[in-house]
Formats: sequence, C-alpha cells, structure tokens
Amino acid sequence: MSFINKPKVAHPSLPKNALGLTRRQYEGSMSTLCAGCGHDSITAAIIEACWELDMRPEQLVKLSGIGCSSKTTAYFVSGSHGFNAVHGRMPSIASGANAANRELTYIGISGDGDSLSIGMGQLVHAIRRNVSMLYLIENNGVYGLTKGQFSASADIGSQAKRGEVNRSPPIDPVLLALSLGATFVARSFSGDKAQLVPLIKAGLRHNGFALIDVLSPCVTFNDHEGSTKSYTFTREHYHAAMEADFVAPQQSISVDYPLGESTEVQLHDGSRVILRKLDANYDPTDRGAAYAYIEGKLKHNEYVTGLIHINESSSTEFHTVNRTSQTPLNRVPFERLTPGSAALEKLMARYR
Amino acid sequence: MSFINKPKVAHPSLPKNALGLTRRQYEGSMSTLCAGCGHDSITAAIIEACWELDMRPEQLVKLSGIGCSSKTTAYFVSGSHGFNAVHGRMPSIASGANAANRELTYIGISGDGDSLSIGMGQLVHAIRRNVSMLYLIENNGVYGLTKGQFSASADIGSQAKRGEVNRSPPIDPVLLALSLGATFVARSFSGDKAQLVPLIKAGLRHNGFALIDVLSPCVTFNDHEGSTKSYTFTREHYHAAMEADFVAPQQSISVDYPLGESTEVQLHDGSRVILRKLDANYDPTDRGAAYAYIEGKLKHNEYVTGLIHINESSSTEFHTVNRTSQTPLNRVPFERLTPGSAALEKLMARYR
Amino acid sequence: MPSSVSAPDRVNDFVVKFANVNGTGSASANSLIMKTIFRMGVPVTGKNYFPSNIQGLPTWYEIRVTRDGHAARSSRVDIMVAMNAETYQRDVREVVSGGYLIYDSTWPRSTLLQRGDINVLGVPLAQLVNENFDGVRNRILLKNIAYAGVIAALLDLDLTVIDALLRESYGKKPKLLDSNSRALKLGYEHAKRHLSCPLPLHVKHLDKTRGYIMIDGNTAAGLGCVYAGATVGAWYPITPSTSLMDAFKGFCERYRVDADTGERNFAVIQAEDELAAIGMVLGAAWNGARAFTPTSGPGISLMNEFIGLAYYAEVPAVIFDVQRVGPSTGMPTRTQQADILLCAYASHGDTRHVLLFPANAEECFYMAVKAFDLAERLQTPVFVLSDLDIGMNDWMCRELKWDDAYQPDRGKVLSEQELASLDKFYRYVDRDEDAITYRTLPGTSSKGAYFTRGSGHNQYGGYTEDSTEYQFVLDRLKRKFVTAARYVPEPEILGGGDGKLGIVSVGSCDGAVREAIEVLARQKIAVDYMRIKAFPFTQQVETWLASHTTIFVVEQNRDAQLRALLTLETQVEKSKLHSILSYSGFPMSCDPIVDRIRASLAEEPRLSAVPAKGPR
Amino acid sequence: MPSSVSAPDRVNDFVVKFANVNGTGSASANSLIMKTIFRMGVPVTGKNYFPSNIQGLPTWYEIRVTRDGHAARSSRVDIMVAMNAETYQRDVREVVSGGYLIYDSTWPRSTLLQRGDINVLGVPLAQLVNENFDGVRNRILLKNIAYAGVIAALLDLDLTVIDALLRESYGKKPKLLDSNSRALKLGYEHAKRHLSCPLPLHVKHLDKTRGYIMIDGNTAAGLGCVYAGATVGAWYPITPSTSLMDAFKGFCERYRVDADTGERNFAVIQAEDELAAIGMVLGAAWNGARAFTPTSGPGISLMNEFIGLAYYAEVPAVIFDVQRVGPSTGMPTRTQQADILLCAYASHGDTRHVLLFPANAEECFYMAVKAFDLAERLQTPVFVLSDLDIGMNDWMCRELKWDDAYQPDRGKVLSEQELASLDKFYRYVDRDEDAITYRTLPGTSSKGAYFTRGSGHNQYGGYTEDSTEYQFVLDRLKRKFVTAARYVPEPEILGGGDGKLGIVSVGSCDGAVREAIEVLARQKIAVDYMRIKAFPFTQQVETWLASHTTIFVVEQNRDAQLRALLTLETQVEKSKLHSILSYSGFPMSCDPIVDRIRASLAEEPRLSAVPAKGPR
Ligand SMILES: Cc1ncc(C[n+]2csc(CCOP(=O)(O)OP(=O)(O)O)c2C)c(N)n1
Ligand SMILES: Cc1ncc(C[n+]2csc(CCOP(=O)(O)OP(=O)(O)O)c2C)c(N)n1
Ligand code: SF4
Ligand code: SF4
Ligand SMILES: [Mg+2]
Ligand SMILES: [Mg+2]
Repeated sequence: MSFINKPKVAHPSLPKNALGLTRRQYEGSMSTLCAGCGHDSITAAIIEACWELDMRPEQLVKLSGIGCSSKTTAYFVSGSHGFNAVHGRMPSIASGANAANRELTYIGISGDGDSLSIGMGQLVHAIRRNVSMLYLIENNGVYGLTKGQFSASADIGSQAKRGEVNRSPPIDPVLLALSLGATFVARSFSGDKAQLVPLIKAGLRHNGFALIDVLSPCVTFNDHEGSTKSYTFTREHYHAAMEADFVAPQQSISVDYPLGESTEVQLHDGSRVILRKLDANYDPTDRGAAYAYIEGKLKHNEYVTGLIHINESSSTEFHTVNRTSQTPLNRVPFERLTPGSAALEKLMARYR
Repeated sequence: MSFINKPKVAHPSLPKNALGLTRRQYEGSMSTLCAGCGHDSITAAIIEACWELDMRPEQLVKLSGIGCSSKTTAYFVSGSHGFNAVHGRMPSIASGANAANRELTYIGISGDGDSLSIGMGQLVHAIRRNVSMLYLIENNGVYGLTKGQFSASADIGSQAKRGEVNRSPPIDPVLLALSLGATFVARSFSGDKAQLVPLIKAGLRHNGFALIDVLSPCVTFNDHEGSTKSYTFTREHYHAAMEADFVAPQQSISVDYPLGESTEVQLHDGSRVILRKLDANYDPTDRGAAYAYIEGKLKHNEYVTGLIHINESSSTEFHTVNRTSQTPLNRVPFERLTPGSAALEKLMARYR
Repeated sequence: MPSSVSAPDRVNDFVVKFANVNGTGSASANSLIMKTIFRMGVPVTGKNYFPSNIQGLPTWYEIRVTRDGHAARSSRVDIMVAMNAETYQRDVREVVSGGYLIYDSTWPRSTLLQRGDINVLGVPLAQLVNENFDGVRNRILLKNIAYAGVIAALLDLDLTVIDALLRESYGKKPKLLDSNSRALKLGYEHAKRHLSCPLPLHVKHLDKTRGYIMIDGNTAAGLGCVYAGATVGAWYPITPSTSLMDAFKGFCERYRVDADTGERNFAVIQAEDELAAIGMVLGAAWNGARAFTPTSGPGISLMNEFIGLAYYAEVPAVIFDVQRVGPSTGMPTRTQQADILLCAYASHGDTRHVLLFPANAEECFYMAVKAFDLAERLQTPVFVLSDLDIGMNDWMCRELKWDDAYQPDRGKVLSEQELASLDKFYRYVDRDEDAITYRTLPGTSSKGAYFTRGSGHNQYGGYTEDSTEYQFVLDRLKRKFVTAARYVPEPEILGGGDGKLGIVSVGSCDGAVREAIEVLARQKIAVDYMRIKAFPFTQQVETWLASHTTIFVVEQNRDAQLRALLTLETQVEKSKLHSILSYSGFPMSCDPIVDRIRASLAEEPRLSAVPAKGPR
Repeated sequence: MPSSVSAPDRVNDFVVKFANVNGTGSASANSLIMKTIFRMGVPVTGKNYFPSNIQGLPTWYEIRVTRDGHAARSSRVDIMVAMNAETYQRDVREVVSGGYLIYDSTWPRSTLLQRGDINVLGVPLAQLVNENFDGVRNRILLKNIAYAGVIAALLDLDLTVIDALLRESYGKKPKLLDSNSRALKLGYEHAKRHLSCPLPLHVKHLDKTRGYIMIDGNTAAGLGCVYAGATVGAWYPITPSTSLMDAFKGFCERYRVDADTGERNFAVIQAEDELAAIGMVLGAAWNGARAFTPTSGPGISLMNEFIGLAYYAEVPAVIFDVQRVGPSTGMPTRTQQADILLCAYASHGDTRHVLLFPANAEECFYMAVKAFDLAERLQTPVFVLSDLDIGMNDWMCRELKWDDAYQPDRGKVLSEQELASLDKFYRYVDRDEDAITYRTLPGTSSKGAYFTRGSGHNQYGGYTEDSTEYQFVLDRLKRKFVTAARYVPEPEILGGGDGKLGIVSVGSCDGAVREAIEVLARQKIAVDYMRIKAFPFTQQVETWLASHTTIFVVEQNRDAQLRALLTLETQVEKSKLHSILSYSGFPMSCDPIVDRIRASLAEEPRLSAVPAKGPR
C-alpha cells in the first residue's frame, strides 16, 4: 500500500450477485502500486466485471508476466488461481494451461513492455493460435517497474520524465492484432470504467483470443507535460467510436436502441454484445475497414476506443482446430489415455 | 551439390561491371540445396543485383539465421564477410553490426520459420528500429531443413506433403511490416528474376530497413498438389501490382514511361526507383492504402507482388535517430573515445 | 585376388557399410537388409550417419551383424557398398584388408585398383536398372533395391524373408511391390551369375532375436509418453528430437481419437520457439495435465529462464533432451553427451534438476513413463537425456511390455474433498516432512486458490522479501533434492571385477563399455561396471564409488561432464576418476576403452595423465 | 532511562539505520548524512535495502560509521530512525540494548514502551514540518530533511559541511535550497533544545577519507566502459544492472558528443529483450566495435544460446552480470553470488567462459577496462560478475586514476596491409601456437572475408561434419582456455597466517572476510586469505590451495558455487574446502565467518560436517 493514504478499492453498498457474492469477494490482496496508478482502476473494472458476470472465483485463472501491471493479478479475485510467470512469457503459460483445461476462463494481464518488447513473439503467436482468453495490456508507454524507460508503445515525440524524447515509431497493439487476424480487438482507457467494464465482460466471454489495449497512465514516470500517455493527453486524444453493452444470456435488453445505428453480436454462450456506433461510417465486423479507420485516426494522434473489431464466427479457436475432447484433457480418465498391454503386444509386430 | 546433376548458377557470357568484375566473382561456394529449390534462384538474383550495382564485395555484409534459406549466404559473394547466426536471431546481429559500422551494406537472408516463428520478436523490432539493411525472407510456408513442418506463413487449407491440413491463419510479413510502419516493403517470387533483381538493388540502396518477402517454393516438402506455396499455385495466384526499375545515380533513364502511370522515387544516394503501376488505383507511397489493397487481394488468395510501399523520407533510420557520428563507430580513434586522466581527475570531485 | 577374411569365425559377425547420397531413397534398401538379417534370427545393429542437409550430400549406413549381440558400433568395415562417387576414395580406404568393395561398374573407375588387399566386386547396377525401368527418379530409387539384391546374394540372405518384408511395405501398392521385387531379383540374379556367392562373410539362420524388436529411441519415448498418459506435448522442431514428437502424434492419432466423435484426447502444439514450448508445458502441467517437450541442446539453452521458474515455483515438467554435437549449432546430425552439466544446473541462481539417462531405445520407453511419475511426485522439471544415437538409430531390444496395473503417480494434488477437510491451505508448507508440499489445480475450489510466482515467496505462498522466509523455502528445495534420490532409478551394477577396478558410464556408451569389458576379460583383465541411470546420485552410487580404487569414467564429451557431476555431487575423491572421452560425433566403439585401460594398467603414470585445468 | 552505550570507544564507530517508506524521497536525506560524515574525514558505508516496488513499501538505509574503515556491513544497529509506522515493531526490535530509537512523536505511540533497555527519543517531525510548510508532497519530502537535522544535532555533524552539500544539490534552485535549509534547521534546533546532544555515539572530525571517493559499482563500471573505448552498449532494463547503462549513457553524453556537430561517438541500444541485447553485442564486436551488455541473472539465462555461439565462433563480448537473489525472478532488490556456475559453463555442449570478480566499486572501473582487453585478446565472451551490493551501494574507495599511456588490446585483428602480405587467410589456424587465431573485420578486404558460424567448422573456417576437423577446433578452444589463465588477473593474497589455515573468497565478501580476519587475529587466530579475481584459475591459485590444509570458502549462495568451481578446475581435494555460506540477500557481515571458524577450530569434526549430497 502507499504512504499517501489510498482508499482500498471501496464500494458504497454491498449488493450480492447471482452467486450471493459481494464485490468485496472479488477483490484480492491490497495493491502495492503507486497512488493514482492507472492499473488500479483497471483492477477495479475487472472486479466489477467478474462480479456482474456472476463468475465463480475458481472458474477464473489469472495469468501475468512481470511488471507493475503484471503484479495486479494479485489484487483481484483472490479466490482464483494465479500464475505470475517470467517477463514477457505469459502467453505460452496461458496457451498451455488452456490446452489442459478448456473449461476455465483465462485472463492474462500484461504491460506494454511485457507484451510489445520481450513478449512480442509470444503475443503474436497466441493471437495466431487464437487461444481463448482475455488478454489485457495495461499500456502506459513506459517500463514502470524498472523506473520509466520508454516502451515500444511510446509515441514519436513523446518526452520522458528525464527529458529524453522518443524518436522511434510506436507499435500499436490494436493495429498489430488486426493485421494478425485477431477475432476480438478493443481499446479503452483506465479512466473510463463505464466503457471498460462491458468490454472486459465481452472479452471474458469471447470464444477465442480477446485483446483489450487499455491506456493506463503511469503517474510516477509518464504523467507529465510532454508525455502522450498522461491522463490529460489521453483524455484529450481519446475518441470513442463504439459503445459496447454486454447482455448476459438470461438477461433481456432493458433499453431499446434506435434502429440502424446499433448492431448485435451473439457470443457462443448465448450472451450478446450490443454495439452502438458513435461514428456512423464504421463497421466493427469488417477487419480491413476497422484497420483503415484506426490507422487514419492514429495519424492525427487520435486513439479510437471501444470494441474495434469482433468476429465471433471464426473457426480458428485453438480447441476447434485441434478437435480437442469436450472433457478437459486434465480430466480424461487414465484408462482412456493409455492403450494397455494388449495394444502394445499388437503394436510390437510392427517392429519385429 | 545434388545427386541429380544441377548446373552451377551459370552465365552465358562473362561481361565485366564498372569494377571490372564478372558475375562469377559475385558467386559463392556451391549450393547444397535440393535441385530446383526456389532459394537457389534468389541466390542467382542477388548475384545479378550485386554485379549490376558494381558492389565492392568487401562492402557487403551477409547475415542469416538457421535454415535452408539461411544457408544461402554462403552461396553468393564469397568476397564478403558472412555471419550465420543462431535460429531466428539474425536481426539482432545485424543491428549490432550496423551500429558498429554504418558505412557497409547489410543483407540478411532468412526463412519464414526463422523470421515469423522464433524470430518474430527480433524482426518486429529491427523494423521498428529501422536498421538500414535489406532483409529478405525466402518464404516457402514450411520448415525445410527440419523436413517440412508448417511454418507460420502456411495458409489456411494448405495441405502438407503427409496430408495434414493447416487451419491456423497465416502471418503475412508484408501486412505485418506495413502495420509496423516499415519504410520499404516488397513481395516477389523466386521464379520472377526480372522483377526480383531491381527490387533487391533498390532494397540494398534504401536508407532504412527494406523487407522483401520472396515466395520461394520448397520442391521437396511443399511443391505438391494442395500446397498454396507450390510453383504452380504461386504462378496462378501471383498479382504484380507494381513494376520497379532501379536507376543508378550516374545512369540516365533509357526507356521513357508514359506519363501518369509511372512515379519516380529518389533514394538517398541519388539513385532512383521508377515505379510503373500495373494497377491504376494503387499508390505505393500511401502506407494505409497499400495495406488495404494487399489485404483485399489476399482475401481472394491473390499475392500482390512488386514494390508495395516505399517511404524514403522517413527520419526514423537508426543512425539518424541516434545522431551517430559519420565516422563509423568502429573507426573512431581511441583518443576521441577515452576522456583521459585530466577529465577523470575533474570528475572525481563529484564523488568526494 | 587377395585372400579373403578367413571364413568360419566371421559368419554372422561382420560389418557392411553403405555409402550413399542423401535424398535418394537408399534408407529403405538399407533397412530392408538390416531387417532381413534380424528376422533370420541374427542380432544386428544399424547406424545411420547422415548430413545436416536434405538432398545431395554423402550419407552412410552401417550394419553390424553380431551373433554375440553387441549393441555398440564396430570401428571396422568388412564390406563397403560404395554407391557415392564423391566419397568413393575415402570409402575404399575404410575397408579392412581382405574385405570387400561393391561398386557400380556401369562406368569404369580408374581409381579402382588403388588397393590390392581388398576384394573388389563390380556390378553394373545403373545399367541393369536403366535397361529394365524408366523414369529418372524411379531408376534412382530402384537402383538401391538392386544393390540390396546383390547383397542378399552375397550374404546368402533368406529371400522369403525379404519377400515378406517387401509385401509388408508395399502390400497396398501392387505396382511398387512388383517393381521393387523385380529390381531386387535383378541384383540378386546378376550376383548369383557373376560373383561367387555367398561370401565367406555371410549370414546363417540363428534363433537369437525371438522376443526382440528393432526400434529407435525417439519412437519408444513417444510411445512411452502415450502410455504414461501425457496429454499435452509442446515443441519446436529440432534435429534429432523431431521424430519423438512425430511418434507421439502418430500414436495419439491411433490410440487417442474417439472413433465416433473424432474428438482427440491430446494436444500437440507446435510452438513458435523453445521458450514458448517449455512455457506451454509448464502452463499445462500446472493446470493438471501430463505435459512434455522434446528438444536438443539449443532448445535447452533457450529454456533456461523457464526451467529456473519451474524449479523455484515447483511446477512439474518433462523435458527430453535428445543430445547432438555442440557447442552452438554444432553438428546437428551427430551424437554427443555434452548437455549433462547444463541440464543438471540449468538457470541462474541456486538450482539443480533431476536427470534420467536411458541407455537404449527400450529404456526410452520405460524412463519416459518414469519421468512423468518423478516430475509430478517431486513437482520439478525432469530431464531425460537421450542422444542422437539412441533416438534416431534402430536398436535391437526386448519387446516392450506394459503392466495394466500401472497407475500414474500424480503426486501430492489435493482434491476438492481433501481441501474441504483442511482449515486452511498453504502451498509450500512441508506437512509430511519429506520436503514435498501439496498443490492444488485451478478450478478445484477457491479454498485451494494460491499464487504461483518466480519471485520471492514464503511457505504460505505469499510474496516475500524477508530473508528468513526466503531461505526457509530455499533450504526445503535443497532437502527435496535429497528426497529425490529415494525415488530415482538405482544404477545398473555389473560385477566380475576384483571390486577395485571399475568403469562408470552413462547412456549410449553402454554397448561399447560392455563389449570392452568382454574383450578385457578375454585378456584376463576383470573390470566392474556401474551405469548411472539418474541424477541425483543414490546411496548405491556412493557405495560403489567408495569401494573402488581406480575408476574409469567413460562418456561422450570433451569436458568430462559426468566426471564433473560425480566429483561435485558425491564424496568420491576426483583423483580416483580417470576419463575416457569420445566426442567425435560418432557412436562409441569399444576400442578406445580397451586401449586406454590396457595402456594405463601397463604404465601407472598414464592414469593421472590428465591436464591440470578443467574437469574431464 | 537505560544506561546508554558506553561512550568513548564508540565515537566514529556505530551504525545508524533509517526505516522509511519508498517513493517518499528519504534517499536524499539519508545520503546527505552519509556524505557529511564522509566529508568530515570519517570512513563510512551506506547500504540501501529497498523493495521491488516503486512507492509505498518499507525501505531501509544503513549507515555504518567506521573509523577503522571497514567495508562490510555490521549486523548491529545502534541508532534506529523509525519513520515507517508499518515496520515500527520490528525496527524497535533491531536496536541493540542501550541503543537509541528516534521516532515521530507527532502522534503518540502506545507500543513505544515495549523496550526499557533502549533510549527512545521522540521528535514531533510531522508537526514541525506541517506548521512551517505546505503542500502534501512537499511536506513529505521536507520531513526527511527535518530528521536529517535531528540526526545532525545528535551526532554532532558539521553544519558547514551539510550546508555545502545542500548548496551543491540545490544551488540552481534557490527556493528548494531555502526550504531544505529551513527544514534541516527545524530538526536541528528542536533536537538541540529538547534532546541531550550530542549522543555518546557521535562523529568527530578525522582525516581518513582524503584521496577517497564514495561511488557505486555500476557508475564506476559504466565509467570504465567509456574509458575502455566501448562504443556500442546494448541492454534490456533489469534491476540491479540498469544504473550501469544509465551511467555509461550519462558519461557518453558528457564526453562523447561532438560540441560542434552534436554527433555522438557511441550508440546505446535499448533492446527488445536480453536475447537481442547479446546478439547486438556480438554483431557489433564481430564488426570491430567494443561492445557490452549489463544484465542480471534472468538475462544471463536468456543469453545462453548466444553465449555458446560466441564461445564456438570466437566472437568477443563483455557481459556485466550484476547478480541479484535467484532462482528465477527471486528477490530483485537483494544481493547474492549465485550465477557463478551458470556463467562459467553457460550454454549447451562443451563450453567454458572467462570470469572477472570485482570486490568493490573501484575494481568495477578497472575490471571493466580489463574485460574488453581480455574479450578482444581471447576472442570470447568475458563476464564481469558484480552484484547488487557492489553495483548499487555507495562504496568508499580510492579516487579512480587513469594512465594516459593506456592503449586498448584489440587482439589479433589483421589490417588490410597485413592481409595483403599473406598468401591466404584462414580464420581458425593457430599460427602462433597460443591457441588464439587471427580474425578480420568486415569491410577490410575481400581477401580477409570469412564465414562465421555456430555450426561445425574446420580450422580454415569451412563448414564441416568431419570428426577430425571438428575435434581439432574444439581441442584448440580448450587450449585457448589455458592461454587465458596467463592473461587474467592474479588473486589477491594476504598472509598473516601460518600458511596452513586460510580463507578463499570472492567479490563483495571481501570486506566481511577482512574484518573477520582482524577479529580472529585479535583472538589469536591467524588466517591467510586469497581473494579470487578471475576464472580460469591461475598457477598462484593452485599453489596457494596446495599449500593450505584447511580452507574456508566464503561466498554468498546456497550451493557453494565457488567451491564447486575450485573443485572442478583446480587440483585441490574437495575435502580441504569448507564452506561458509550467506544467502540471506543482505550484504555479508563478518560474524558468520568468525563464528564458523572459531567453532570449527574448537571441535574439529565440524570441519567436515557437510551433508553427503551436493556441493556447498
Ligand atoms: C528477463 C527479464 N528482463 C528484465 C526484467 C526487468 N523488468 C521487470 S518489469 C520490466 C518492464 C515492465 O514494463 P511493463 O510491462 O510496461 O509494465 P509496467 O511496469 O509499465 O506496468 C522489466 C524490464 C525482468 N524481470 N526479467
Ligand atoms: C534454437 C533452434 N531451434 C530449432 C532449430 C532447428 N531448425 C533449424 S532450421 C529450422 C526451421 C527452418 O525453417 P525456415 O526458416 O523456413 O527455413 P527453410 O529451411 O524453410 O528455408 C529449425 C526449426 C535450430 N537450429 N535452433
Ligand atoms: S511506477 Fe507507474 S506503473 Fe508502476 S505502479 Fe507506479 S504509477 Fe503504476
Ligand atoms: S528442403 Fe526445401 S527449402 Fe530445403 S533445400 Fe530442399 S527444396 Fe529447398
Ligand atoms: Mg508499461
Ligand atoms: Mg521455410
């Protein structure tokens, strides 16, 4: 915790969800991040999303690499197993875990350094393999835990606290994911809980790899004048193209949306995502178009946020491709795995 | 060499270039690749390009990783230093070498496995760092040297020799490079020497990272029916959008091109690239547009070839960003590097 | 004509070597001959020396016909089938005096008469084939079968056996079967007509292979993984480990696919590199699946960081290191045992790992199963150190058996019920005082939830930077390694010596060592033998080392890595340990062992004639 | 009031410890005090114990005032400045009986009266500051300076010195200077008024720091790289090595930028990870630049594959491993020496590497230079094994000196002219029979062109799969390591003993060992001392080990890695080597050494009381 008294993620009332659990029961140990760190707001959004989804804590698996961002898996849903891997290699741990048990829900928390530098190769291939998980990048443009070096997402012209100016082009996880054919790509801002929570819910329910790039300012090393990842700059250059509402299977849509400007996407578990375009000429289901749109805005330093692209009908999800048994591999009884002595006896003929 | 007698890369006449060197003097040791391997044709194109460029052999530095493709640096310009690094890590070797001596010309040869799987992270960051070099991917959709496993560039539906069908989406180095802001992106085919040679020349002269993705069929493991990287399939689905001619500084343009459909790009050393559009509505200088165009064609299994994008005015080239001295770092005299005893004496005050 | 190798004593005891060009399909012809001899009841070994290349470079196949059932290669070549013009010169040189050279006499060879002391037999193979078949590729392939026919005649191989083998391979392709049979006959009859068949060196039916099979170590290991119940295999292709995963996948497609639904009870993931492969294995094992990765030296180097995480966070993992010649890329298609130290201490910080050392294909099967039991029991990475010779060559070994009573040892994993009975669960508390703690699987119950991390943690699984808490866990990990010694296989010990002079060796040196011991015995030199099967070393290893006074350590690397490990991890005084090293990249033969031991017994000093610096 | 520590003998000889919260700017206050004492001519050490976190967790700073100039930390705490409510309890516990506790009395503390045997001094720091300054952050910062004022009064520090230091830091910012001076006075005067100043434990002017500086090892090493003429630095940030590259970059911006053109005679590349960082170093070094990378354990693990390539292809490289607590992520902000074995044998296959072991900041400077000379002379990677304690703490050491006559040893690199005089150039031919061959740089001339590869190569640089050619090169590499022993620094040897009983140690243990030897000497126990400075071990090391009969090996890791290396790489019998290990993560103090040696001399058996398994 922090020296400046920082309130523990608090909630006025203590309502219960369908499982009879309060939000507090989705919290984790107390955050050790700096007071005001964007990451803590994201943690709060995740807690909210899991609570609203009536997620059974043991159903969730938390994975991360190394970094301030990666520490946060300890700060939510303490009733879930967590795996704090090595720096940049969380995607492989997640892929293996997912292969062993397709029934659990996987959430991976990473940072821009963890994902875009040392972790680039694994991120790219987790996307290609379309491993079913929510992959959340807490993007602050710097290496927080090692005291503020530029990360690969730093924009050209952005200035470091010590004055140095970045001159290398940024790697944008959203464009990258789109170019790799990701089936769920979103961007948001740690300061916009209203937008973030439904995105997290949809991402957790998506059948495949869901990437959410969350701009999450580092108050200690990258929140100053001249930084393009500060709270101020982000608020100013932040362009919501698409509001997404998440509607659980049983739930019925409360508000009714004016025809035409809202589209509905059905997720494999029956829940739905209602997309409300804030920009008429934008189609989140067309990947190429989405790419062009984002890229165009980026040229003018505008970060398009919201559910940028979704494709729920893709057949590239890992287990679909692998034709894995519905019974999770870690629960298939041993008798079904070992061919037994008779089969071996028979097989030996091949080698005589 | 091969059991089936394969002619050593041969040339009818033995004309000399400006340095008085014949093409033979740009050859390397004899290829040990399979008869008919696409890689050998690329080797021939490189030899031709270097000869035509009047490249001093000692001016060229050859780098590669591991794979059949990576072996080929031994088969051209034996008068150049070569570095056969470890698998997938050639970009870092190239970046370090380039940092040490900005005056030499660097050519990196890689394979789709070497670049898009194990090498993904380093490739992405060499592009971002805009290290001045020609990076050539000999793309055959398989791991040749390890006997034909699918690589990350294998297309959905493509069938392996043993019958297995690939179901994961391919990673397209061209789209990837464009999404990362590469300043020189081209695609070609090992079977199209006429197109390939000028591309190689332009790539070698480009001020920054030049990527050429060359479709280069593997006759032994990926040239069969059902493969989307076979000679037949490639020829059929191959779409030249852009012819590029390379014009050396001193040279004057021989043919004159009908106005409008040809654009000229000046390279930093004064040489020029003349681009002739074969597709009217295509602009290789607009990265976003180029991306959309390529992506659209890919949807219909069409490989757009030619010089897809070029941006010679970018200021992100490594040494430009680093403001490195014009004298190569490896030649700066020691006296200019070491501050000497007086300076140290002075500095000590800071620590008293 | 030079006198040929005197007959009687060499029947069923000689070496035939084939010199070919790779990528020309000679493999099938060569293994046809090897398999025929095996089915005639005569013990045989087959060693393949191939280049790191796909087509056009020299490749050799060496068949040792060994009535006494030796497993090692013999350094002598009695019969050379010289089918590669490019290597013809050195191939001729290799033949023992009095031996035989078979070549394609279609084109006359001036260089032929170089040696008067060997018997040169020419057969116009190309001509024969070209007259009878067409198609370039077809002719190349059939020429191989044709020389197989010649060899069949010269060695007096049983045609019915050959015929049966051909049917087994080409049964479903009648045209292929026909052309192959015809090509074989061509060679066979030509030899019968023009050469004096059989040679004094030939094969006679025996009954010494009943109950045995010919199988390569990678196939056996892959099969072992299937029987052990491994469900997740992650890998990145690398010679010589690739065929292990190919085998696993093949067997899974046969045994693990639901006939009705087509659902697969396994997942084989071709990772983007070795760092990802081991990461996937850790993720899967942490999540309760038996998971493994096959690789070779370069892969182990890349896995170093993750291996340290697995050691410290106590995640099971099975890693097959099919060793090849290092350092670096080295010689990918040659064999060596030079990853021993790396695997024993992989990763930064204070770490050490469990190793298993199979000596042949048979042990690859059983040790694969053992590896999973150990990994889950000890909650740590387990390395199976095979090598290219074991993994890729065919070994004659006893038929593999399976005990249906076998139940996998999944180690200390708490079920939901067991968790319910605890008042609180702590991941790293040593409840049984065997230094092995209890773990839970994700999804079991939130009561069993814990946090896995490679950063400092206390016995309760909490993050810590407190010295005492940190050391408490680190000290237990050291004790766990002592526990491990109780679970790993004991060494194989062979008496016969006076209990003072002994050989210690490991893995694929076994055949050469055993043969050396026989040879020495005939020369009245009795030597004991201990073959290390695992690290950590057991009490038996200590006792044996303590009781022997002069010990030769036989291994296949330059720096005497097994000797180093024994020096560090047992009480033995290093001055007792004398190295016999082979790191040529070829499987070891008994000669260097015999020579070195005889020499050193002759003149003591030699015993300690080992450079001042470095382990050996 | 308990009797205080008896005065006279403790002037200029005591320990003050500050308990703070990280991210609150206490560092400047603490080093202000440390620097003041240093400038008063009194030897001092400052150790920083900080968490792997940016803000809000406990952090400590320990100042040892040591008139005798000891470099090690002392395990006792005489004065505790308890500024962190959260750790208050344990901080109180740490104070020696009769010692002092200073706390912020703004809020009353019930837990205070726990200990009657220490002197508790309350100062209403928050109150003082809040009354005089505003702004949350500002108050937090100035409160630190305020307690510095209190300490200044209690220890009788020289205000003019403090004043000078404040001017040096805030000279350019008058407002900051003013507020800091005022805050300091606040504390100072309050103490003078309310507490009996000075304490019996206080500081008196001496003249023992003339010609000395206070500098951290990473800064010294970075400076060394600048002086050595390194032009390419590639790295990936990792604690505790980050400040090394920060220093290099800082000095380069000062000394390596052309005043007129702004052109830079250096390139610092922040790589995407450690694999890339070492790759860049190899590329640059291969191309003729002096290149290096600073990292820590996890980075070394990731560099394994490339390190093997550099060893086998013979490419120079300088790697600084600023060691931290392992395994895995371990405790990133604590110190250890547990990468010794990994660095010595990094990568698969038969490999071994040159290591340098600086013992303090001063040696970091000189050994950095030495490392480049060795790497280029031997054409191989050279590791400088520093650690967090050396790298990140301020060490009192002699002013650094530079000999302008120094010329870098670039090793055997052929110029265009030299090449012209050869009839042919071969990369790996041992022309001088010292096992070091000649290389050429790209761009020199096509005559010098050669192919660098990690795959099998012969002495001519050609690709090979031939055993003899392969072994020829591998054997030379082994000999090259023998040559290396002639170039590396000799150990530092201290007599005083009877030549039988000795201590061997390495790196940052030095201070603790020297102090232990003094303590033992006072108890009439004379011990010799050899401090290893490099691997491979030199003849002197062999001789010293041979001549001593009882040897204690002191090192900071669990598994006795230095002892293991000595056991493997010298002739010494391991039974002579007895381990004294410290792996708490804190810098070593002399106590465990003194205790263990006295105990073992008391009752012999202890000497060999070392578990059966494993090195230690
Ligand atoms: C192999 C390895 N290299 C370097 C480090 C040091 N390190 C820890 S976190 C980090 C970067 C974190 O940046 P990011 O992922 O953006 O997370 P943030 O702290 O900004 O949230 C680095 C370089 C490490 N732990 N492991
Ligand atoms: C660390 C490491 N892992 C695996 C290998 C084995 N290997 C050699 S080449 C190769 C793939 C080559 O594929 P590609 O780059 O496409 O080249 P191609 O042979 O197809 O031209 C692999 C996996 C290796 N040499 N090193
Ligand atoms: S350093 Fe930055 S990223 Fe890390 S906790 Fe503090 S504010 Fe957050
Ligand atoms: S295997 Fe394929 S890629 Fe390799 S040489 Fe042969 S044809 Fe070329
Ligand atoms: Mg970050
Ligand atoms: Mg390929």
